[in-house]
Amino acid sequence: MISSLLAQAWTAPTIDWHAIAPELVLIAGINLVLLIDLWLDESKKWAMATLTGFVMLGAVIPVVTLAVLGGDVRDAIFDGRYVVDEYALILKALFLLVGYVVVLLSQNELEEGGYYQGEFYVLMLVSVLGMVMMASSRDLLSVFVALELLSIPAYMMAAWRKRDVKSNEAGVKYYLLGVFASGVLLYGMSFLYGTTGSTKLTEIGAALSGDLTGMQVLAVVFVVAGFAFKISAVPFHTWAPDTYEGAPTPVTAFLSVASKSAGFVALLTVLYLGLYGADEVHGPFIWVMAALTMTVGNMVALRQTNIVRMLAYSSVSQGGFILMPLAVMGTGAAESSLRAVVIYLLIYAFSNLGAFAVIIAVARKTRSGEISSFGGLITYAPGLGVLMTIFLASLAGIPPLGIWIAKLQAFKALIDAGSSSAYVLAIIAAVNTVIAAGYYMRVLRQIWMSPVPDGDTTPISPPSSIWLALGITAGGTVVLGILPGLVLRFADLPDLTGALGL
Amino acid sequence: MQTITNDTWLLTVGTFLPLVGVLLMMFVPASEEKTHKQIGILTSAVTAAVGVYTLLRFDFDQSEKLQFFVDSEWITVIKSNYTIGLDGISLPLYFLSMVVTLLVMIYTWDNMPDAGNPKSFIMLMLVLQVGMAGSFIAQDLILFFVFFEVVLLPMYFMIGVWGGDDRQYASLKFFLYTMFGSALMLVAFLALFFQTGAASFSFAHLMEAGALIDRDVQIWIFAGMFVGFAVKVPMFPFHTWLPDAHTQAPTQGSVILAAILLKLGTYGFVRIAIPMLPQGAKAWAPVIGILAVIGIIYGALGCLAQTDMKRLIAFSSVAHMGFVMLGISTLTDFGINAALFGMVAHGLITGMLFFVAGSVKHRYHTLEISRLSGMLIQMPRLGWILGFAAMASLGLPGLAGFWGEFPAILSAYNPNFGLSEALFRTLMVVAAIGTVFAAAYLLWLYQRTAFGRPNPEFEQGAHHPVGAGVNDEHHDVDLHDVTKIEWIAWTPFLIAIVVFGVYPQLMFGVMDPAVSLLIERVGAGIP
Amino acid sequence: MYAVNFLILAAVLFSIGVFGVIARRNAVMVLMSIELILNSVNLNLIAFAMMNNSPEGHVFALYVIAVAAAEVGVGLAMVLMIYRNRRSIALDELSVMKG
Amino acid sequence: MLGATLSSGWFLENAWLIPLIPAIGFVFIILFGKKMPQNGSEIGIVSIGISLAISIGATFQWIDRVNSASGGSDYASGGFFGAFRAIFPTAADGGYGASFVEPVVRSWTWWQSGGLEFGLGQHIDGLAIMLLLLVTFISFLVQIYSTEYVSGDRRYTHFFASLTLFSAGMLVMVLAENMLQLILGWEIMGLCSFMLIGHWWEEEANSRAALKAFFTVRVGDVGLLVGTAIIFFGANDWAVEHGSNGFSIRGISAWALSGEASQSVLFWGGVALFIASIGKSGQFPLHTWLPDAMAGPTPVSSLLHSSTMVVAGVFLVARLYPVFFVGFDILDTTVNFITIIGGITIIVAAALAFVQDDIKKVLAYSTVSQLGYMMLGLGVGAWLPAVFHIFTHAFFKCALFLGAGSISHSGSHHSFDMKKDMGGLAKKMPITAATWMVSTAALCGIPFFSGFFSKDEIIDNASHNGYQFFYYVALVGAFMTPAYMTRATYLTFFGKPRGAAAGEHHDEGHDDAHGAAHADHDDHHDDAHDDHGAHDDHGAHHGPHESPWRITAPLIVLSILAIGSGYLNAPAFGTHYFTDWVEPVGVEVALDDEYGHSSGEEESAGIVFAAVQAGDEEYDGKAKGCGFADPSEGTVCYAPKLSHAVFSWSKAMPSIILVFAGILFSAWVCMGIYGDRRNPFAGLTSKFAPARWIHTLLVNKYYLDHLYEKVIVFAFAHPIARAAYWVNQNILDAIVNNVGRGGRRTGEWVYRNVDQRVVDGAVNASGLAASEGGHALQPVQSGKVNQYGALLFGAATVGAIVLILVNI
Repeated sequence: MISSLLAQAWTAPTIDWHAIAPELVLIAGINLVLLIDLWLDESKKWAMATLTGFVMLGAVIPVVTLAVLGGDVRDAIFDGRYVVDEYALILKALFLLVGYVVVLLSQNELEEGGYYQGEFYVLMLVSVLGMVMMASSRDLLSVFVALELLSIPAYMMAAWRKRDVKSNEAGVKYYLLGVFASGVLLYGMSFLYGTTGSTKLTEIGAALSGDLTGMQVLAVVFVVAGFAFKISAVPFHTWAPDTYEGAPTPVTAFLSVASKSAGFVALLTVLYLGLYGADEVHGPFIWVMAALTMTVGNMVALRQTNIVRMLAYSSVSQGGFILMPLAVMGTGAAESSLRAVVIYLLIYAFSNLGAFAVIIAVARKTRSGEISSFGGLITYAPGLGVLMTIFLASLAGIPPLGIWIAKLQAFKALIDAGSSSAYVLAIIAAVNTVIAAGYYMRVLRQIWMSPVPDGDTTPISPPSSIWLALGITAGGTVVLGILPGLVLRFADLPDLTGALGL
Repeated sequence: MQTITNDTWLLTVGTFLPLVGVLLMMFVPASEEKTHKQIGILTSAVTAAVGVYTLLRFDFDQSEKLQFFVDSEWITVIKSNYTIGLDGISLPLYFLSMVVTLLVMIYTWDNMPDAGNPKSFIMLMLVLQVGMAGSFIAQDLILFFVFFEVVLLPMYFMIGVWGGDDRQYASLKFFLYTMFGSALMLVAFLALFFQTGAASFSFAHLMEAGALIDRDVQIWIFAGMFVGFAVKVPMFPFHTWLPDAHTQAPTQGSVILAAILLKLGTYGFVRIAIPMLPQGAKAWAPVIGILAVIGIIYGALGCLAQTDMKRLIAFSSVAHMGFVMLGISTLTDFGINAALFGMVAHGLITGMLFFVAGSVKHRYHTLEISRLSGMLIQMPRLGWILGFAAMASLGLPGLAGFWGEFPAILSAYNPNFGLSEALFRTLMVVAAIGTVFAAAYLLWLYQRTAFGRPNPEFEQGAHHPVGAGVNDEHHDVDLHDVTKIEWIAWTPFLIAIVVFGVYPQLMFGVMDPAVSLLIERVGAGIP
Repeated sequence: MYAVNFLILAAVLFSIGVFGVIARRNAVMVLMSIELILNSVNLNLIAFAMMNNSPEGHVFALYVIAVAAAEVGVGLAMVLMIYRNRRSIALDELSVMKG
Repeated sequence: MLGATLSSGWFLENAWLIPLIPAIGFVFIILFGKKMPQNGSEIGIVSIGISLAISIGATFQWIDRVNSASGGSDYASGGFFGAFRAIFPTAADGGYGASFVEPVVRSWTWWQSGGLEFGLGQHIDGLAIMLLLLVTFISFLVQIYSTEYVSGDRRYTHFFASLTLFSAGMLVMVLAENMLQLILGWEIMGLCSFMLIGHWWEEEANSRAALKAFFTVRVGDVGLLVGTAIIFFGANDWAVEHGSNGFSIRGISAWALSGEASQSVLFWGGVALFIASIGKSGQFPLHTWLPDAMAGPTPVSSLLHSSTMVVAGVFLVARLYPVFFVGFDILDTTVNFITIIGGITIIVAAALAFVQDDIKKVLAYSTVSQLGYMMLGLGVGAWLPAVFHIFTHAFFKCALFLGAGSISHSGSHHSFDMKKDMGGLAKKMPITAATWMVSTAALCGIPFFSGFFSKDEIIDNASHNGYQFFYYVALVGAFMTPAYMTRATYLTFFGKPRGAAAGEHHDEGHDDAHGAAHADHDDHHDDAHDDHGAHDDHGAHHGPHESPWRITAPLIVLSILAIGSGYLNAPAFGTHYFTDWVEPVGVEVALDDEYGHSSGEEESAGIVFAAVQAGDEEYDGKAKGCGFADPSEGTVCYAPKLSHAVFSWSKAMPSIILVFAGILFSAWVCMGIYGDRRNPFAGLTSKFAPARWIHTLLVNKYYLDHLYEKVIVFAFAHPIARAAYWVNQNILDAIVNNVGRGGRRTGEWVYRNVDQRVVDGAVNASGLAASEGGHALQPVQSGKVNQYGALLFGAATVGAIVLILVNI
């Protein structure tokens, strides 16, 4: 038998190094940061942030080159289980950019908190790596690995303030539930694999059509539920508020934007490539989740007095809006739904990060997370006040600010589907936009119309890094709002949809 | 729709020019209040100048065509273009918005609301101007929606920051109400888009394709738009935000609100809902008519119940917009002409009334009708202006108000497209009775505020008005008559009211061709 | 011998695990339960791999084992951390934040 | 076209200047009045003067035109002198049934909307000419009068501005070419009446009176708007087809008589329009504002009551007569809406006039009752007499009011209270007294005074056209009018001087007046205002004396006209100039083939004349012709063919007798009540017992006085009249007031309960519900990991089970 082994000529798989360059850059960066961190003494730790930032940007370069030169789809690698196409690239770019902004945000937080900066940035890079991989994964296995890769560091980052009870609690809750969820997810995946005989999504998709067996339905539901946890869709959202509130604010920003987006990306990929045949299973399931998510998220957000917690719930309800198009992906609106989700993810990232950036900047002065602490902000920090107005207005979906176009797309997908259930969902969403406006306006009211709580009106001077973050996010929010064409172009995805033969 | 592509830059410049001012002001520290006011006035003046130039360049012989037409790509993916144009229907409102903004700016010069901070105040007004002007030139549904919404936030802040005591409640109410309306409106827009084959959002296309949608669908889509626009107008059941918003808003806010913002709703009906969904419009016309007339009577009753001058004027808006909607609901070119005229007239007159109310508040620190009297003795000019505006508002022939009111009533006698004559004639009579109510509450107001002897508590130099309400900052009462700035800001209003009243052709001439064309279209859409 | 038996066994394990997660208040016990769940998944994967004799199942199972190890590592670290801060690892005391 | 044979002239063609000039004058007064030496009054007088001149010119040219139409156009027409020559020779032979005189119509496009074109222009025919002359003339006199009367008033300039605009408004309405223009003038007048009645607005009662006037009229205006709409849409198609439109006066008239008009449309249109007239002309149910309007300065009252404001309603009916003629089917019924209202008004108002102490109120009620006559006249088909009555009434009523003003100005120290402050003024103020007498005589309808010729014609025609009942009503009125006028005259000029008339200042009197005024909202205290108004420079005031010339001059002129104007149309003397010049002849008028081509400038009203075919058919009872038979093909009618009762003294007798009866009876009673009869037989009685008995009998006037006073007069004067007055004050008036108050109540109720609770409440509630929902959901967020896990897994499994069940 050994002879037979020897007899077999072994040909190494051809690897498209260019295609996986971003991942490679990140990996290299991770190791670099880790090593340098060993030698660097505490006083110079600040350099870590800069270095991480450069790593992130460095990883963007190959993404860009791929987008420009690459042109055709590169699915030769790992026989189509790991694909680099426009869809993947735009999302990779997004994740890297978000990562960069979060680095900018966390820099001073960590410095002043005297936390373990080196480790933190390493973990963050790892998590981002997971996300970047997620964008390309086309196989249950790689999806799972990417998911864990981005989650596990996130668990730790959530609990980063070791001495702080809240932070611990946040970490533990996130961790336990996260692991539990991925257990459920895996269980579903195992059935999926078992009933279709493959872990490659396209093959699953091919096999999974027509009438489904009970086992397949169970599988589909568990898989969707598993991802639903990541995107904190009601009723799988319970961890989100506690974790968001407990975790350090930059981490919260990271979770509420990056890991949420990653969850959506996973869901998208799985749904579109693997489960599109099972739409009458996950269609209703997602419909209910979307409706619940936006409604519950909004209503609870109305009651919040802590701004981070409020934003947490708001991001829950935003998740509902992002889910909305997926509820009708089966009913002929597949393409517009996909586009809607991607656009939403892109723009939502800017606005939400921006909001967090302002919160961080303000909290540096007020040392409080209460909404009331924003009272009279406009009087002593007009810049931050206006920016916050822009971000919240965008989140509320008011033209011409970012998210309006995303919301428009979402509605468009629903109306496009045209089914009565879609219309019902559209009406629910319409009502929810109003409720949402309610609590966003409450913050704005504090900023513009209320007196300064403690007559302290010393102007706020955020560090340059935060200004930079604010600049990026605000710019994105406004520009994408007025000229959505810029990103909408990336959002029509012939490749992915082509794989579906749509 | 025929178009003329000349001076393509004109509308874009005219609309977005205020933003230049905003940018400028960004770099001026808030402390330099005078500079900000100057920039504000300057910007709006230049904008208005562009508006005048637009008037000069506008080809009045072809006012039914879209002029200065631009159609360039904007969001190609959702097939929405940057399509703008100006025709006889939108020209008056477009120009009005510019002029009103300018005059309000001038008024602001020495009537800055108590909250201070002119920098943001003026910036907001300029942004507001962009939204208003934009909504009137937009020829693309999405573009219209965007401008329509742009107006929202600045107004929210104007009310909420510079408003009266109950401002926060009022502003939030205004915001959520409108938000709700526009959300449903958006759904309706999209439904329309897909029902017309998802080809384009441009008005021209939708007008042709929309008529082909089958009736029931049209009715449903119209319902969505109806809510959206009716909230803005506001029509009877949706009106409750208006009195609060108006009462709480600063004078400038009230004026702009009355003069322009409310018109966005009615304009939407005329420009979008009716021509694009003829059958839906026909089905809804009776409902609109009935609600409009209810609004007329109801608003009047509301006025009679008021003890606060400004709130009374606010309620009168409900009644007047009722006349406008009545004219629209007849679906006759005659009625819609009247409605359009009524919009402008109401804008001028009610705007004027709010100006006066603002100045009264500024001098007496109260608007309690029961405490004001003998204004004619203490401030004769202000008193006469109030009288003039009141007379105009109750639809006295020879003043602008009449031409919005009487033709609307007239048109209700025989509505178009076989709408129930019995119903509309009843409406006509009720509406006519409404005019009596108008006379009642306005004269009643005038008699109690302007006539009689001054209230002793407001004798010159009296301190701390007795029984002063909460809203009285206890200033010394100094009752000076109309100031120079006020004259500058008001005279154009007064002149316009008279000129349009004496020679309505000025406006009818511009609107009529466009409206007739529009009705032709509607007629073609109704089997 | 039928592959179904493996699945049934896996299901039983899974259920026990779930019960543990929901019912037990001791953090360590919860971790153990989660391990049960993951192993039930492994059992599934192997069984299926044998059923439609494809290698993917095996590979998947290996990955799951590895990941599980990592997760437990993190988990135990966290449990320790809590224990340091509040001398207890009862989960239902972790409710500083609610509502 | 026919214009060639019909003479015209510059004044006729440009009659539209007549209202324009005062309007411009108004603007000038507002702008520069205060700076002028005379504070703007001169501008008013001059502008009105110019209009007056133009009107006179236009009048002559119109007369000329009429003559030229009725064959007398052989000599060169045009200019005054032609007209002068024209008047007398030709008027005689141009009898009834003369040819139709085309009105001078010009129209400019005012605005167009929805394919309809609305003009602004002039429609000059006899009626218009007559009123133009009247209005400008009287306004002119009133303005001159006012320069003295309100001199030194705080708002002297405003007063003249309003006065001028007021005249302008009336003039606009008079020469209106279409309904819209008519409405325009109508409402401008309403506005000015508001400003003028409320001139002394410091007193709340005045502003209330002003409000009441405007509001009451406005109520009527609903009728105007609705009526215009009805008529417009009724007429428009037909009218456009014939080159006119549904607003044009001529279009409407022609349509109404075309026989193609639907009876019901005409009827309801007529009703609606007449409601407007009721409001404006103070007819029965809505007349209550008119006496209150006395709150205004006296010149205003005189202008308001003689030639403008209140006449507008009558003018409206006269102007659109075809509508009412056909709509109410006037010549074929014995009772109709107009006559009923007119009749009631005559009696009710006259009765009220008996119990007034305020001289201006007596006159006010008499105006109302006279307006009743005019309406009655129109109602019974006596178009011309009614219009003629407008003409004559204007002069004497204006004279009376100015007289009353003169008295209060110089005689009674700014009081109008006959019982308190007047009496015996005849000697003190001879001119005023004389003019008053003359005008009163005219008003009473004493033969050979103008009133007689017009009023008697109305009465006569009432029976002639078969309205017997209203004939009697009119006769009763003819009795009452002199009765109350005599009373007023007696109280004012005869008997013993009282109060201010006796030269004493009794302020308590004023205070009483105040008290009374505040007690009930009927303003008995014009005196108070005249104090505020004109007292300033009359502070030093010595007893009654004759007024200065600026007051007496207009009085004299007017009183002369009060006699003379009647002879323009005195059938008794065979003069019927007025008829020839004013009455549009009801004959068929052939249409030009090419009417459609209206040039917009001239003739945009469109109906153009080819030839005039004179209605030759003899007049017999109910003749053929316009209004009875539909016009033949290609022709239209503009006026119904009306018949005139032929005057005869025998027919006039009843009314004449009643008039004198009224005077004597009233005089007798008045002396009995107010005067003190000096006993001629002083001293005799003591000597001669039977003489004493006789004396006693005589002293007690054969106890007839008792009988008359205590029984008849009391029974008649007090219960009945007071009842009427009570009804007037407490029911009709109350209604008018309560409409406002009630409306406000309802408003408050709706506002509180519907608006604030229900509608608004729903909104707020929904907001609350949302956030409460959030509250309810918070427990889910217990913070317990296990529960979270349970929720997570539970949801997943439930979902799974449901979906499995669904999908298998």
